[in-house]
Amino acid sequence: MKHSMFGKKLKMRLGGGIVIAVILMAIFAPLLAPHDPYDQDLMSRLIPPFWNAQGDWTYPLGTDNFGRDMLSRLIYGSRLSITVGVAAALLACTMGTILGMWAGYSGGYAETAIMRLADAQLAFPDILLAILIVAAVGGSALNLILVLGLSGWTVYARVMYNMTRSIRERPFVEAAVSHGARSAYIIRQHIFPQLIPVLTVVATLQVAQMILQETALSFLGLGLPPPTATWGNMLAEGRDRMWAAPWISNLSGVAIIILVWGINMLGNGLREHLDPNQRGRQ
Amino acid sequence: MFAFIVRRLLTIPITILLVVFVTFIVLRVTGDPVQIYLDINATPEQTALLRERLHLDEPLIVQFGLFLWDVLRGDFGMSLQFATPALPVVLGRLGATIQLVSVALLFAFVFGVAGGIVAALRKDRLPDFLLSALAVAGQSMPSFWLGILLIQTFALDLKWLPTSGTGSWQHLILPAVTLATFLLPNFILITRTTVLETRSELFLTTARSKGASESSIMFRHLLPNAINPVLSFLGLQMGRLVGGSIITETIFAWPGIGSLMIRSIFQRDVPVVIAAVFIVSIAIVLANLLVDILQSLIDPRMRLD
Amino acid sequence: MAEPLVEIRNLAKHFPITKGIVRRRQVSEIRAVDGIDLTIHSGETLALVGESGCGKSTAGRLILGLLPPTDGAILHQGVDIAAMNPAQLRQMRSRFQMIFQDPFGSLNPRMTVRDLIAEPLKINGYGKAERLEKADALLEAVGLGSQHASRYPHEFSGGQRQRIGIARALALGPDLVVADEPVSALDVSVQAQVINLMQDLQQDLGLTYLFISHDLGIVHHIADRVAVMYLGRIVEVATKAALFASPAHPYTRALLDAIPVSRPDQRRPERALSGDLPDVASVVGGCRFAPRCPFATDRCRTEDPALRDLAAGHSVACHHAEALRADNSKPRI
Amino acid sequence: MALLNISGLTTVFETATGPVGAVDGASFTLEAGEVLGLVGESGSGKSVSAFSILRLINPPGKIIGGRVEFGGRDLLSLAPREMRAVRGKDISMIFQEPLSSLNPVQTIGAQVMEPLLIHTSIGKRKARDRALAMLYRVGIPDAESRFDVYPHQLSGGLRQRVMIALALVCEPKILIADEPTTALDVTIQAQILALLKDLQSELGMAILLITHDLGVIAEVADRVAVMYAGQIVESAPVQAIFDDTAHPYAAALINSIPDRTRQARRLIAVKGNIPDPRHLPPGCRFAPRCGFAQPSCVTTVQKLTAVDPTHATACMRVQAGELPRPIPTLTPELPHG
Repeated sequence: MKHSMFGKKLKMRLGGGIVIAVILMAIFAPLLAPHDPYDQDLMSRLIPPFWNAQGDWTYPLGTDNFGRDMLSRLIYGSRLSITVGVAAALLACTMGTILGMWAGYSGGYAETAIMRLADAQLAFPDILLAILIVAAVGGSALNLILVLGLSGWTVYARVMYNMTRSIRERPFVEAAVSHGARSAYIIRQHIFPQLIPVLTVVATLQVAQMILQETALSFLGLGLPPPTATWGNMLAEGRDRMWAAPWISNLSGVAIIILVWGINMLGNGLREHLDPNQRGRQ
Repeated sequence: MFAFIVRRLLTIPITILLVVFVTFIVLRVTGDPVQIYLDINATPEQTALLRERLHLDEPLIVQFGLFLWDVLRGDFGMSLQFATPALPVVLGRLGATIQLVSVALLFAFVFGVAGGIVAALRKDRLPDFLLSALAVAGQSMPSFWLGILLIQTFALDLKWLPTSGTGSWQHLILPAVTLATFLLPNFILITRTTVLETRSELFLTTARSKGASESSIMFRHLLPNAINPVLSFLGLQMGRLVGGSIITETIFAWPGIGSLMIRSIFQRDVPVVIAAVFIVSIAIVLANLLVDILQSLIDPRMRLD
Repeated sequence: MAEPLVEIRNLAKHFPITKGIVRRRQVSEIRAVDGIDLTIHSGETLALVGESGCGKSTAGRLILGLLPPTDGAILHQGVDIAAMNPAQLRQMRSRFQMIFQDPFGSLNPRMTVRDLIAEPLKINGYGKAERLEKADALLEAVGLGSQHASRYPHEFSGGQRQRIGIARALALGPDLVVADEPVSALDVSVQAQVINLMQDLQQDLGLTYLFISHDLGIVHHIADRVAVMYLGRIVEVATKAALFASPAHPYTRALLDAIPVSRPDQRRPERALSGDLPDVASVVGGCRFAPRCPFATDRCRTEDPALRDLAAGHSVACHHAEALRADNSKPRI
Repeated sequence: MALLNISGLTTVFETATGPVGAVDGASFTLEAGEVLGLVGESGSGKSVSAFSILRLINPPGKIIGGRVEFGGRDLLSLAPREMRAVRGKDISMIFQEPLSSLNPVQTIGAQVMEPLLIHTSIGKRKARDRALAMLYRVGIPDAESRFDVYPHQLSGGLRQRVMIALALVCEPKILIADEPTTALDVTIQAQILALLKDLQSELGMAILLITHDLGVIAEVADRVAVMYAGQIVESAPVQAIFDDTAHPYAAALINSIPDRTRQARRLIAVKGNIPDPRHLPPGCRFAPRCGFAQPSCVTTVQKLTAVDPTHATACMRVQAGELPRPIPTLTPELPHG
């Protein structure tokens, strides 16, 4: 196949680069942030970023309504956004993979029950379930992770169910049975390893989804309670001042879009890389 | 074909039952309903009404039975904020939501499929990269932020369109565009994938060997075979579309079920919340049935038992 | 004749077809294998031939205990595996092994050749050192040097992959090897290599083969005896010589006639069997081949012929077998 | 003047590591009304040659050289529109997998009508009548009631008949049949081959029959071209290929078929494997597997040359008279890795 400048390699490099940069930023937040993200200074409220005429290099990206440094809040905010997104995706992934493999491998009543439940959840928007639960129990990081994880499992369950069923029918699984292998061995040795690449792609893309869902909940006032710095909270807080101080919502929006775009590009590039149809021709 | 539709219709009650069950569990298990759904200032009458309404003295299973019975009769109770039966309140908002969702869906489907085809035909070249990158950017955009930006630009700066509310077709544009971006990027990407997969099918070579023109191959042979996975995806994404309309309606103060639901949650108007969840679920299930019927009309293999 | 290694009695496998709106009930069934009797003798190669959908692969899987039968007994040296529970069956599995048709799909693409060949040993609890030693020896035995052991299946050609599959099937030292179309996915010039290898191994190790194939040319080369299947039934069993020289069932004759000639000077006039392979689910009363059979009579359409002995070692399921057999000297159909 | 004259046809597939040759300078002719068998194993380039004639090679494949002369024109230099006018009208094609080569969401009737609607100006009603007549002609029982069924509702044999009907409905001069019976059962294969021969004598078209099966060749071909690793190594009338074999590869292919008239304990296997198209031997491509190869065979590029008016071989040892015809059978070797 002709080598292309605009193929999957570019997607993976761009996406991977962004993701690594943001993760490094989250890890080294205390070293990078010029101020304490929770330090309120009512004397320096709503200072615009440096490119604005009233800008001030003490606060390169300006300050918010309480005079907190935007740059520091953005840097610290990446920590919770990433943690919630990754943990929720992992929870959904674990749950969905186990249930999907179970349904696909054993068939019978387990299959009917699990897949019918997944179908039913289709009729129940993820975000609605999250809204109902968070409205009832309140928003904490743990609650958000649990709620987003529980509502996101169906994606994995459906993918893993279909894959398990098709792998189960492949001759090399039959060969293992003919050698006397038990189900546990077949799942461990022959089925699960084949699922990992697809799992990686779906999980990557879902981290992006989870980060967006967290911001959506924050927007509705159901996210982590203030003054916690998450990108979703900052975006929601900026909404009320979008006329007077547009940089608050715009900067956090740009931060979200860059990270989520990077994750999505990485996921799409990975998917194309792992697509057996395309790989076979190389 | 008929049996297929009937069987699909018969799965609806099972789905609805599960939805009602989940709603019930969420509402009861997450704490004392009275404390959760009424705030501290609740009057004793309100508390008593709620207690009676929820049959809180009965065992949980009996509570569920009574709950289910009320739901099946369409009796969701009196709305606490409007002091009228909850179901008509919700149904009164249905039209606005359907209007918003269908316009957004049409917009997303047409442009998404068109964009996906262009990206597939120019695979690994600049148009493909730009379309894919844009689609992914759309997927990565917090939709309410997009809504805010649209209001900022088209309503506040340019003053071309109203900021929110309803009334004319101009009111519909910004919410519909915002909601459409929930699905448009996915449609581009999924169409691109299925067109690429279908492009290597042998029956296209057959068509070419008959002397068919490229446009006839695209519209008579490729698209009818590539569109079904896009429709399947649409069925799977119905929930996200409704979730999106909750947020969109809140931003633009669109008088649909979504904004009603959020408001009712904060007002702790439980009957309205349950009625809205119920109606939304039925709508999603029916939309999925519609997608299935559409698919089996396109692909005769789907009509099999 | 050597003693029976496997005896199959009245073996059947029916797959249900369900229908219905609310409760799915069984409306009919696909009788993939519908009451067959067959004996495989120790050390022989028995070929099971037929066209797609005739049930030959299902029969092979039933004999290996990979599918539970609907009815009947499968006696491996007198022990009925059809009556065993899964744990008992696992204990038996090392005695009968399978060579698969698809040399691409039957090898897990993520395992090295050494791990693939050693897998049956690992499953059956052999130690690591012994596994590796045996895997290398097996690689040599199938003509692939042990220098290939740490490579992955996709680095090999179809013929080499089939050698890997054969080595894996032999790892546990089975008595019976069921080979399901083992060369039909291979190129002609490579088929001969694999067939020769299978014959050498049979001689060296005293293996018994159940050779499932649609290719009568290869069957004629490798088989000692041949059983012909049509729509879930065995219609004729005979020694190779008897079957090819004087087929007694009209379907066997049609099959033999349909093989393309091996040289252009042997071309014969039109003699194609008419009709399509019927749907297995549509079987009604009478002989299953009757709708396509040029010799069918009213009796054939109403009375299902049983498999009966025609001569020593030659059984056939046809009411008119004697007449047909006498007719073999005349031009066909 | 031959009906179809192919010379120097060269097709490559672009890969990340550069172009890989699939067909390398293939030349052959197809006379009006004959059956030319193009025989070879997988990767020999026989199907790619067939697809190249109608320019149906999809990227990353690319025809980079040669001429395909038909009716006084070089098909390879026609404008796309002119090429489309040839496809399905003058030259048609059928494929190995009848299920995947039919559009699953169109009725078979519509698919058989399509070439008529493309190439003629008869109305839909007349096209329907002709398509129906063609379906009956190819032996679809009760074609009237099957006109509106979909491909998945037919058996494999009937599907291939539908493919034949849609290929022949415009009565082309040439039918290219790419492994038309490989996916079918042996009794159905015999029916389809008989049908093709019938239709040929009735409609008078020439058939280019691509197959890996020498039995099919022996059954229906008039002339044969044998391909190996992208090149034609021998071409001759069908009887001469079997009786007067002039290339060691063709001989090996013939010998590896189990012959029912000759009982041998061992089959005569060709050692080794088909070469990787990325690492082809520099001289004769069969030399590494050939029992008669000399050191010069490995290094010398060999050309298809006529040794008789109707018989050509690419083996320089046969051309030089160093090997007898037919090529003798070598004693079987021990199994070889």
